Amino acid sequence: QSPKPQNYGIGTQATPEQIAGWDIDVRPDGVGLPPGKGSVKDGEKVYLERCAACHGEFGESAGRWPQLAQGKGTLATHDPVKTVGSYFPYAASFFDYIRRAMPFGDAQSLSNNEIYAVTAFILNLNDIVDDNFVLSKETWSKVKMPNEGGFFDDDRKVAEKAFWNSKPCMKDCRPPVKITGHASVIDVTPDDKSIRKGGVE
Amino acid sequence: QSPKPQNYGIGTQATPEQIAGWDIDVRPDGVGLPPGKGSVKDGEKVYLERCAACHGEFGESAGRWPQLAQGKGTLATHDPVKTVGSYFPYAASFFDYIRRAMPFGDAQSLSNNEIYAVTAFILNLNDIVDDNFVLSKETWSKVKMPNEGGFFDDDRKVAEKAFWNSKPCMKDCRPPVKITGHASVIDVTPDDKSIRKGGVE
Amino acid sequence: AAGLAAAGVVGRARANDANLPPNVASWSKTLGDGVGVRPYGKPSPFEKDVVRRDVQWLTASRESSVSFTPLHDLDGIITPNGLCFERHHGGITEIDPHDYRLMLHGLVDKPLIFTLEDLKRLPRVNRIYFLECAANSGMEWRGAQLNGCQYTHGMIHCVMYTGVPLKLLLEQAGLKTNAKWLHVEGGDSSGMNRSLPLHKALDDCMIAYRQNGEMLRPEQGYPVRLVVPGWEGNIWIKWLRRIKVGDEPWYTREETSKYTDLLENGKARKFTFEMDAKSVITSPSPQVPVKGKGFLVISGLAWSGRGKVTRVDVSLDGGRNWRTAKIDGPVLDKSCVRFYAETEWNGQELLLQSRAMDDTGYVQPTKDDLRKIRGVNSIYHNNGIQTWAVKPNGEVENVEVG
Amino acid sequence: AAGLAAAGVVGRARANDANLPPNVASWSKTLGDGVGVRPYGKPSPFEKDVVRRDVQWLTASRESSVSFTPLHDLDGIITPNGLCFERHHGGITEIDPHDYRLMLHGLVDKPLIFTLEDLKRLPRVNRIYFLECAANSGMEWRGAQLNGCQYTHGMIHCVMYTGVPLKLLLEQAGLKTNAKWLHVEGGDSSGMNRSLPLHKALDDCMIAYRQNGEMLRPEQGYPVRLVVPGWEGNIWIKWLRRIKVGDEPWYTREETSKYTDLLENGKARKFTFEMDAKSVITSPSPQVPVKGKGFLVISGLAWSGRGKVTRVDVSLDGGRNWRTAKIDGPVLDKSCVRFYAETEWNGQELLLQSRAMDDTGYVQPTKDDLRKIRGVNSIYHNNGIQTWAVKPNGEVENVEVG
Ligand code: HEC
Ligand code: HEC
Ligand SMILES: [Ca+2]
Ligand SMILES: [Ca+2]
Ligand SMILES: [Ca+2]
Ligand SMILES: [Ca+2]
Ligand SMILES: [Ca+2]
Ligand SMILES: [Ca+2]
Ligand SMILES: [Co+2]
Ligand SMILES: [Co+2]
Repeated sequence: QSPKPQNYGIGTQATPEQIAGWDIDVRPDGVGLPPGKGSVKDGEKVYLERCAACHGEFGESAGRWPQLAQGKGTLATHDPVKTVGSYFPYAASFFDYIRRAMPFGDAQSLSNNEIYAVTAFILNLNDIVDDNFVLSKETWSKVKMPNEGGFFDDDRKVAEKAFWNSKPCMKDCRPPVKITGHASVIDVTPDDKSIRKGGVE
Repeated sequence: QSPKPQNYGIGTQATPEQIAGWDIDVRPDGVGLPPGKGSVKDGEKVYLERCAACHGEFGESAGRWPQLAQGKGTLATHDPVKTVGSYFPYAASFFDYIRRAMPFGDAQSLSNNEIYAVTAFILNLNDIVDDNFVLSKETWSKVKMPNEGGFFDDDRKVAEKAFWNSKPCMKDCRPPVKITGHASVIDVTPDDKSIRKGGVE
Repeated sequence: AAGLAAAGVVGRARANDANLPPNVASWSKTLGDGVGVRPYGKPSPFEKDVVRRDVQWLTASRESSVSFTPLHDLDGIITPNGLCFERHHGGITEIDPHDYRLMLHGLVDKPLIFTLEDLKRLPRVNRIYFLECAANSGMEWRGAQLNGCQYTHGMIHCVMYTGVPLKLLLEQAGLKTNAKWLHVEGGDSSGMNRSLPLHKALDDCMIAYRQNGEMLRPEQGYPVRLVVPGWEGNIWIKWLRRIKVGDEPWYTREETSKYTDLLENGKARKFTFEMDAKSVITSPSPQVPVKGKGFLVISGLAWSGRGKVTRVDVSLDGGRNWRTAKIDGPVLDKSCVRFYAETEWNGQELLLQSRAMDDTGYVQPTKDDLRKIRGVNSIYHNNGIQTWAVKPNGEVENVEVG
Repeated sequence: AAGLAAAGVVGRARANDANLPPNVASWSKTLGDGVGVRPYGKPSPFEKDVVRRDVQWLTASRESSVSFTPLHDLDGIITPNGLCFERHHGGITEIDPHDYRLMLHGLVDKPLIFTLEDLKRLPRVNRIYFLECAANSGMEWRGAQLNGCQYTHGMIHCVMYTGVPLKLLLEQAGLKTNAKWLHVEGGDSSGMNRSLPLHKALDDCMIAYRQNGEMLRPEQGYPVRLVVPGWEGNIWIKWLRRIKVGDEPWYTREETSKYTDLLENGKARKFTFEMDAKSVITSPSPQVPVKGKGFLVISGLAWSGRGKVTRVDVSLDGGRNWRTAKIDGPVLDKSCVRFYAETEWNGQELLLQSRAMDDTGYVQPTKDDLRKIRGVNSIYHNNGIQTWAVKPNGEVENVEVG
C-alpha cells in the first residue's frame, strides 16, 4: 500500500441523525445504551407476549429453540447448558442481541423501555437481579453476571504448542489401530437416495 | 510426468466393430473413405430434396445459410466469397463434413452412396467435375480442387516478428490521434435497455 | 484387471446400448438448444444431486441454520457459487442494491456513508480465500457422527473475491489514534455483529462485492460482505451495513454465547479467530464409495488460516504409517489446496486419513490429541484428523479410531 | 468533489428512503428464505441483466451461433460457470453421463474405450486457463462495429479445469512410432472435428470434466471436453467422443473453410493455433459508462496463448502516451490476468487503450499494424488494440482511431 493514504473523494459524510438511527450496539461498560428503563415486572409481560412461545415461560426453551435460563454448574460437566445465567459474561451480550435480533422474525420491533424490561426479566429468571429491579443506564453497572470470569484469551499458540511440530512421525507411529466408533451405528445422517450403497459389485 | 508411463488398468479394449461404427473421418488422401459411389445425377436428386432449401438450388444460399458454390476469383478482393469451389483445399474437407453434420439437424442420415452422390453434385455445381462424374474411392484422386494451393502454414513468428518488441514506445509515440470510425454510426449493436445511457448527470 | 471389469459394470449398469458404439448416439443426430436460450446457464440435469444439503434436526428453524457444500462432488479448489455452503441467522437477506448503504463511523475523523456504486468506484483487489465456519466438524467432537464429508466438513468454500481493501476504506474516514477494535455489523434481521481487531482490519481484510467474478450471491451477503482471510466464517459479516471504530471489543452474543470454546474445566477461550490447519479426504468418502478394484486416487482438500499449506500426508492404516501426497494446482495464502495420493485397492479394509501442515510449522492433530487439550464440549474449531473406513464392498464409513 | 456529488446522485436516483439511514431497512426486520430452500443457488434477482447475449443477425440459426460473456459486468479473472460464452454448431448437446463413451484408436498399440467413471478414476490435474474463440473481435477487422466489450471481446472465458492429462490417456493406449497428429471429435450433431499436433497433445492438453470445481456445464461440453491451453477455442472439442491417432492432419472443414486466415493476396494461413497476446478494458466501456467525475479506476483483462502476461500498459490518449497498469491477482500460464490503472476524470474526452505483453516478448499490436500485414479479410485472430472513446457525459463508444 502507498505510504501516504490517498483520499479518493468517494463516499458522503454521515450526519449525526443518520448515524443515530443505525447506531444500536451496546458495550459491557454501558457505552451505547439507549435512554429508557424497564422493570422486571414490565419485562414479564413483554416476555410472555413476545418471547415465551419459543424460549419457554421460565426460559427453559420450548422445543428446540434456545434456552435462556438455568444451567448453572453445568459448564464443566458432560452436558453443559449455556444460558444467560450460566454462560453469558455480560448483560450487554444479550441486551444488544435482543435489541437487534429479537423477537426472531420481528427484529427491532421492541421499544427501548421494552428492551430494558425484558432484559431485567431474563436477568431475574436467572436469579441475577431481584424482583423489584429496574434496568436503565443508571443501574446498568449493578448487574454482575455469574460467569464474567469464565473466559480467557485465545492461548492456542501456547497451550497447543505441541502441534507446531514440523517433523511428524511417518512410520510405525502407533500400535495397530482399532475402530472405536461408527457413524452408521448412530445413524443420524439425512437419507440420500443418490448415494450408491455398494461401490463394488 | 513419470519417465516410464504407468498403466492404470482403466478403460476397456475397443473392438473393431465398435470402432467401425464411429470411425467416420476422411482424409484428403482418401484414407477413411467408405464403400459405395454416387453420380452427379443422383446427387442432384439428394441435393434438391435434402440441401437446397438452405443452400439454394445452385449452391447460392437461401437467406443467410452458407453458400456452397461460386465465388471464384474473389479471395483477394474486398468481398471474398468462400465456397467449395473458391476456397476449400480438398474434397475431403466437405465430404467428411457432410457425412458427419449434414443435413443440419438431421446428421448422419445419408447413406454412403448419397454422400458420394451429393459430393459429386456439389463439385459439379462448382465446375470441378463434369456432368457424368461418378465419385467413389476409385475416382477420388481425380478430383482437383482449384484452391488446393491457397494455404500455407502459420508464419506469424516470421511475418509478424516486429510484434516481438519487448521495449514498446511509452511517450509521444504518434501524432495526435483522430477518431476515424464510430460504432454508434453503424448501429448494429443489439438494443439493451439495461445500459444506462448518460453516465454523468 | 478386476478394476477394469468393475469400472465397466458401473458404467454400463444403466447405459442405453442404442447410444453406445458401434451405434451413433441420439444426441449426435439432432440439434439442441441454441445460444441465448439459456442466458444464465445451469448444471446438466444429470447433476441434479450435486446440491447443498442441510441436517434438519440440527436447528429449530431453517432461517437460522446451515446447509453444507457437497465437497465429495467437487474437485480442484474453486467452489462454484451455487454450491457455497449457507449459514444464516435470519434467512437469506434480499437487498435492492440501490438501497444499499455502508456506514463507517466511531473513532474516525469523518464518518462516511458509501453507496454500492461508491464502493465499486474504489481501487480493488482479487484474492482466492477459503471461508470455514468455526462450527465445521462441530458435531464430531464426541465421536464419528455424520456419514459424509459434506456434513462433517462441508461448512467451507473457496472462491475468488473482488473488493476494496478494508485498510483503504478506513483511510477514507481517517482513524483516531485510540482506535483498536471495529464493530462490524450485518443488515440481516439478526443484525449479525462481531468485534474485529484493528490489526487484522489493516492487514488483509476486504470489503468484497464479487465472488468468482460476478456479484456476491444473496446467500453470501449480496451486495457486500466482509472478508477476513483465515479467520472463522462468523466474522465474515454478510450484508455488511455498518463499521464502527472503537477502543475495545463489544463482547457481542456471537463472541460470548457462541464462538467461544468451552474447555473441560468449564472455562472458555474467547476471540479464537484463526482457523487451524485442517484437511479432509473428499473421495473416497461415505457419499462417494470406491467404484472399482485396482488403481485408486485418494483426493482431498487442505487449508490453513495461518498461511499456506506446505504439505499433506495420507495414511491408509488409520495413522500408523504416512506418505506425502501430491498437491496440485495453485498454492495460495489462506486458500484451499487440492491433494492426491495414489494406491492400488483390492478389497482390503482401509482406514484413510489426511493431515495438513502449514508454513508456520503447524501439523494437523489427531482428534484425540485435540480432545486431550480441549475436551469434547468446545463445539468450535474441530480440526482433528478425519478417518474414513473403506470396506471390502467399497462402501466408506465415518469412523473413530483408537 | 464533483465525483462525490455525481456518485451520490446515481445511487439515490432510484433508492427508497424508507430503507436508508436513519431508517432501518425492511430486510433488517424480517426473515428471508432458510437454508436448503435453494439447494443450488442463483444470482440475486437484481443482477438479472448480467447474462450472456447473442447478436441475432450474425448467423442463420441460434443452434450454430455464439453468445457472449458479459465481461463488462465481471471483475477478477474467474468467469462464473453460468456466464461462460457459448459457441455451438448443433445446439447444446445433452448427454446422459451413463451413456458417455470416449474412444481412443488409430496408431496405438491397444484401442480403448473409456466410460466417464473410468476417466474420473484416473489421475487428474487442476489448471486455470482462458479459452478464446479465434473469431473473437472478428467483426471489428474493417472498423469499430459493436458497442460493448461483451460483443467485441466476449468470446473468452477463464475457469479452473479438472481433468486427465491427455499424455497420460495416450500412454494407456500406447502410441505407434509414426504417430504425429490426433483427430479429435465431438459427439454433438456437427461431429466437430479438428487435427491436433501430437507435440501439443503431449505438452499440456487435458481431458477435462470439471470447470470451477463442478462438472462441466452442458454448453461447455458436459461431460467431457478437450482443453488445449492457449490455442483457439474451436479446437477445444466439446462433448469429446473420439480421439484417433494418425500420421498427418485431416484438413477438416473447421480447419479449411473455417479457422484459416485469409490475407489480402488471397492466400490463407492454416493451422494458426496460438492466440496472440491481447487485452481489453472492460470498465469503463460502452455498456458501463463512467459513473461520476473524480477518481476513476480503469480495469481490464489481458491474456496470451504463448505463456504468461508480463505487463499491461494503458493509454488515455489513443496510444500517444502509455503508463504501466497494475496487475492484481494470480498471474498464471495461459490464463487471464486482471489489470487496473487509476486516473482522475473531470469530463475531458478520453481515448482509452490497453496493450498486453507476454513472456515471449510479444507486444499486442494496433489494429492498423495488424491490418498492414493481414489485410481485413482474416475474420480470425484479431488481437489489435481496442479504443474506447469516453465522452463528456460519461458515455463510452467503440471507435476506430487513425
Ligand atoms: C419465533 C421464535 C423466537 C421468539 C418469539 C423469540 N426468540 Fe429469541 N431466539 C430464537 C432463536 C432461533 C434464537 C437463536 C438465533 C440464532 O442463533 O441465529 C434466539 C436467541 C435468543 C437469545 C440468545 C440465546 C443464546 O443462547 O445465545 C436471546 C437472549 C433471546 N433469543 C431472547 C429473546 C427475547 C427477549 C425474545 C422476545 C422479546 C425472543 N428471544 C423471542 C427464537 C425466538
Ligand atoms: C436446415 C438448413 C440446412 C440444410 C437442410 C443443409 N445444410 Fe448444410 N449447412 C447449414 C448450416 C447452418 C451450415 C453451417 C454450420 C456451422 O458452421 O456450424 C452448413 C454448412 C454446410 C457446408 C459447409 C459450408 C462451408 O462453407 O463451410 C456444406 C458443405 C454443407 N452444409 C452441405 C450440405 C449438404 C450436402 C446438405 C444436404 C445433404 C446440407 N448441407 C443441408 C444448413 C443446412
Ligand atoms: Ca471500558
Ligand atoms: Ca439414516
Ligand atoms: Ca498421405
Ligand atoms: Ca441499436
Ligand atoms: Ca450462531
Ligand atoms: Ca464454424
Ligand atoms: Co473461534
Ligand atoms: Co487460427
